[in-house]
Amino acid sequence: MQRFILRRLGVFVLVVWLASTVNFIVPRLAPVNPIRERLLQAVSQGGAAKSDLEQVVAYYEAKFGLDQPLWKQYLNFLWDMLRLDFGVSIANFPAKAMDIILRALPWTLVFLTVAVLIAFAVGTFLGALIAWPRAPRFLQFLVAPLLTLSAIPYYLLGLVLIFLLAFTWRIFPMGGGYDLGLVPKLDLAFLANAAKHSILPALSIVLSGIGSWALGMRGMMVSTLGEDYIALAEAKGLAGREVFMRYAVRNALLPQTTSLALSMGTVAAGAVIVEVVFGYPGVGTILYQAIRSFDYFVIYGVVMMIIVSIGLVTFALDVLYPVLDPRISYERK
Amino acid sequence: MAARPARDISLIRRHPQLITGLAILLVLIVIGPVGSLFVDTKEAKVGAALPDLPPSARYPLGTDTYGRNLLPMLFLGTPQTIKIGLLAGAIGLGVGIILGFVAGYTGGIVDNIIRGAADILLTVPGLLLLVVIAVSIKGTVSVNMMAIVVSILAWMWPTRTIRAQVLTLREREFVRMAKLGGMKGAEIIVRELVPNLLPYLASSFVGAVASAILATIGLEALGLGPQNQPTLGMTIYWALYYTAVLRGLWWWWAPPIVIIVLTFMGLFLVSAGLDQIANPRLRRLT
Amino acid sequence: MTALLELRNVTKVYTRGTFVRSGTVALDDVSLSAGGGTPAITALAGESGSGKTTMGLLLLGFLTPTSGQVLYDGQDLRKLSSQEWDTFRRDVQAIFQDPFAVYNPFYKVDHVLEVPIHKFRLAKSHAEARTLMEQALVGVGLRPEETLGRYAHQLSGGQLQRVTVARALLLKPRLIVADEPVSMVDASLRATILESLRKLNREFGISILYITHDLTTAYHIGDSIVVLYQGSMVEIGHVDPVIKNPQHPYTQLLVASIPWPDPDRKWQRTDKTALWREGLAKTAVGCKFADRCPKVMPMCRESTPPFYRIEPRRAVACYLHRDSPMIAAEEVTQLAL
Amino acid sequence: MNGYVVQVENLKVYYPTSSGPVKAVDGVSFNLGAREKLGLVGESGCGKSTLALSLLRLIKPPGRIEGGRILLNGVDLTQLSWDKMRRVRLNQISLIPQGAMNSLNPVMRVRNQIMDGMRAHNQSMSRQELEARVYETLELVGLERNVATMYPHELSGGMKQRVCVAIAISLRPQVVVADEPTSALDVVVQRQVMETIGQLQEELGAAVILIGHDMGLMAQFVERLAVMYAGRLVEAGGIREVFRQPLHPYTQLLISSVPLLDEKGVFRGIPGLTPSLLHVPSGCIFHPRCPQAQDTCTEEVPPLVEVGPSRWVACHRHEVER
Repeated sequence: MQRFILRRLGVFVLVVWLASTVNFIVPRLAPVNPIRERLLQAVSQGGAAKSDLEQVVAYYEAKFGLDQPLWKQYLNFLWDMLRLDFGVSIANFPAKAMDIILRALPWTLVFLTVAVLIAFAVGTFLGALIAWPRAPRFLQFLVAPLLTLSAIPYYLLGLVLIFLLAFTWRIFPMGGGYDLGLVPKLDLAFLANAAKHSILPALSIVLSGIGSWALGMRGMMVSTLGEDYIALAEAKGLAGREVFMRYAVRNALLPQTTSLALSMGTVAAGAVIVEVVFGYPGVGTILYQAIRSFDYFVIYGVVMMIIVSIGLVTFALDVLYPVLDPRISYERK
Repeated sequence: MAARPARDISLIRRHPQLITGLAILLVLIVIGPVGSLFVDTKEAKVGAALPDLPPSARYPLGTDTYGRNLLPMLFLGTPQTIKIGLLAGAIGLGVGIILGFVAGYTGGIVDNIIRGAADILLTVPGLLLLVVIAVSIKGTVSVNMMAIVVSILAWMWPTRTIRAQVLTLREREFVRMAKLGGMKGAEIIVRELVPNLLPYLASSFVGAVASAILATIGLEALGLGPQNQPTLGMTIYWALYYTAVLRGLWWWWAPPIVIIVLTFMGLFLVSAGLDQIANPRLRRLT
Repeated sequence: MTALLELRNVTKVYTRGTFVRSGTVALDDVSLSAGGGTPAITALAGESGSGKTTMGLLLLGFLTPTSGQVLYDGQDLRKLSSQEWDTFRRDVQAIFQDPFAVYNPFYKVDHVLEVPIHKFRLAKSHAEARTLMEQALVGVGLRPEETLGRYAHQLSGGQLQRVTVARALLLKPRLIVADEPVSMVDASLRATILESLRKLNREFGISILYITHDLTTAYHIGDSIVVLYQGSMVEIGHVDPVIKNPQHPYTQLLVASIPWPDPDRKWQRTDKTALWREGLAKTAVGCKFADRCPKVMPMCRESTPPFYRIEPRRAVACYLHRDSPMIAAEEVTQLAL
Repeated sequence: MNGYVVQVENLKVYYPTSSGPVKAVDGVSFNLGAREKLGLVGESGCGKSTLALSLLRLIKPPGRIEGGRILLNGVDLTQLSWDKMRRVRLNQISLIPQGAMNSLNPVMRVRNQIMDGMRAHNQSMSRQELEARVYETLELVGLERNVATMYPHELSGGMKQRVCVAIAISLRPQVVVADEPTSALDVVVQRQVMETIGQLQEELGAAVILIGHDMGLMAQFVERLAVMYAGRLVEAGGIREVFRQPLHPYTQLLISSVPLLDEKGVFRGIPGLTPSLLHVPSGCIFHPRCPQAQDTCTEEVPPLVEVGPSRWVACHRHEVER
């Protein structure tokens, strides 16, 4: 069992190392180092914060020690990444990239985890029911709408939802994380308002997610229902409900959880853009603004934070898997 | 290769999903070039018409804040997005076939490395790595460059599915019987394995195209696509940029979404149909 | 007299896991010759997990041994030149257990006959190839017009297995490794297949290694028999005495467990422990059958019993016969020829 | 009730296909006495597994029971509602499955797989009672108590099949249907499992229907034998009578094709191919392969006729002797 956890931990470390290496190498591959070029361009434009920008250039020179040999730069870079010190934001100097990200992270984590969990649970259960022969027949008509829903990327569904539920029928706020007048603080009124604002973004992930999870689960259930142990369960005279839950769903859930872990990447990527569409104050919007202003340190910071957090989630799912499937955790005697 | 017997034509007739899927995709591919014949594509340029006009007889899909006629924009944009998808999908499939076969056929350490890489990269949010890459490419990104960038992450699913199939086929007795018949190495792959893999190769290609288009639109929605090309993703980016939703200019972003959704549905139906051919036990969807 | 194919002190371990290598020993220092001078049918009998299929795959060159050698005409398979490999392929053919798995679903059944004809250049023209195929099919009791041009799923298991035997008839190799050729075919169709195998041996002088778990068919078709238990040979000799009067306790258990199709000949009384303690962890040292053996002695657990010659052409690896003369492993393999 | 625990009358089970119905079971009738061991033998594709599943009404669509009755203690199972039938399974009639390898739920401990069957039929049992019953049943099939906490992948083939036997007898049913229980097992393990079923049959007094294709196993285990061919019963009788003087030509060929020890190298098979259940041959289904076929055989279907005390055969040659 320990060997299994160690292996999955190794994978997580590898992912983090991979992400930081890409962040380090890619800018240096481009013909002209984009960071350096952006800084010089900002300095040459002059503008109010001219002196600040000169400090940024100096900071950048010192930090990356461009004269040092490449591998030394690389080691410094890795060390910074481990300490989650992504350097300074060019756009709103002297704020540290990490602080900006930390302010936005809770927004993303809350609404994303809630949405994904609901989508996975409801979608999986619905998919299982559709595949179950003794389930009510009308469920079969859900397949076509579910197919359409799963075909729409989250953020485009978001657009449609804003237009219908916010613009035309004005049930939900148009976007943002909370009403403009409010100051973010942890009291009930603010939290309720923030929740109201997070409903549409979450809904776009839930609706689209339900579609794809349901169809995925339906496929798994169809093959599981053909297994011998289902036939014996029925031969034992077990109630339909029990054969459905403890024999069919319980086994079809295994590959479904694996595909949840594998889909984490696309889910996170979609969520980033959902935030952009809704102007939701999560790391997605931060990334979007950083891209538009070519604020490299913030971009790399956000990318690293998302990859690391998704890595943690995948690691958690991997460790959870042997609990679901005893064959994995027990080494064959 | 022996000509495909009649058996396959009746096979396709019995699979409505495959046919509807292919029909949808065909329409989407044809709509661009055919549409452009009936409409003056020069009007897709900035300032060709008054901005923010709602759909009318003159401008069936209205105009955007730049004053571009949205109908020709759509006719030009759709084929480009599909082209990116097909190009990236093809690259992804090519790499996937090579890696899938090498991993599945050789096994051992090589197999573990390739499988490990594919699985890890799948869990990592690929779009963000693409953001890092796209951001670093200064200057305008061309449609072909977009395809190459996106294809960097389109090879994982094909590698996984093809490797799994090669592993199961490799153990099958007819491969051993082929060896006993005097066949060796590459000939076995081509004459014995590939024909059984065709449905899987096709559905992996469809999967790769779908993930490529999803990634492309994602990048473009963040503004990292080809700035001067009216691809579907860029149209949505400009609509977002100019808060078209809040200003109620629904005709700016709704049509691209419809096209994108149709594309994904078409791709999904085709891959479901192909899986059905690959193993008939999967019951039909509708 | 070197045998056509020989396993010399072969051990095969299947390893699992990339980092921590946990392995199961399929074959444990086994030597066997097949396809020697007079063409004989050697039965290789054992339960699942005894390593009999692994031996077949090693002889066919589909597996490489963990230690020891697989020799073809005295040469190690791994050192054969590509040209020599082709003659090896030409000389050694196989019949597999599952009649359906042998046919590539994409092609018609003719593919399995056309490929070797083309590859080994057995016919100069298409017409000649056609007649060769038809003759082979008639040779196994099949009507060509009902068989050729069809897909595997359009024929029955019995018919498909006979086409595979026809393929061997067509190629006339020097040795056929038949791995459970009739276990998935109904009793009524087995006769024709076993009959064709015997015809291949008697009329065309093709030696056959008949791998099976079913001692009755082994008795009926085999000349000599090798009994395997968990990767080691326990008894070897002519098939008649070994089945009618088994000497090794495991062979006795196997024969006693055969359900005879005669209501008045009930299962012989056997020792309960031998029957029930199946699937236990094997002892590291000594005879592998010791834990289940009703006549186990202390010495059985100390060291692995060597082979003792109890009749001119019969040997048993059991201390019960320790007063008979010992016989070296290399010599034992000759008994099977 | 005339001492029969199961009476099957003219049972028909068809699988509709695009090119016509496959008549897997085409009018089969037989009786099973209490505490009796009945063998049902036939080659692959003769419909014996379909018959086994239909006794517990486990035929999966598109298969359907077209006609006939299945009386269990006088109750016609074909008329029972879905839920009533469910309550009869395991309680009064249970199944020992063929595919022992994956008939057990891979993610559930052995103990729970035995318990849920019992709990499904009497909720009143307390957890301790259930647990005690599980250990008792495991001992009956010769498995140690520690097997209860194991998962299926930790058991050998023989042990898995014995767990299935334990499940089948856990509620002391009156009838146990064993559908080729040992076809996937080695000969030593096969004997072990068969002897377990035999001992349990005597101790618990259940009637057993052993379905299979191995004539040797039938000879060793059953008291009465019924022979099936292409969906129909062709012969039935005491095991010794059927083996000593088989009446139906198919039975004769079937017995002779099983090699005996004394005639080394003599092979006797059955010419021709097993018929397709789609295009059933006219008259007697066996006539295309029957060496003693006469004209009447190709026209009329021979009825199953009683030619002696519980001795049946369906062959025109035997009608004349009546």
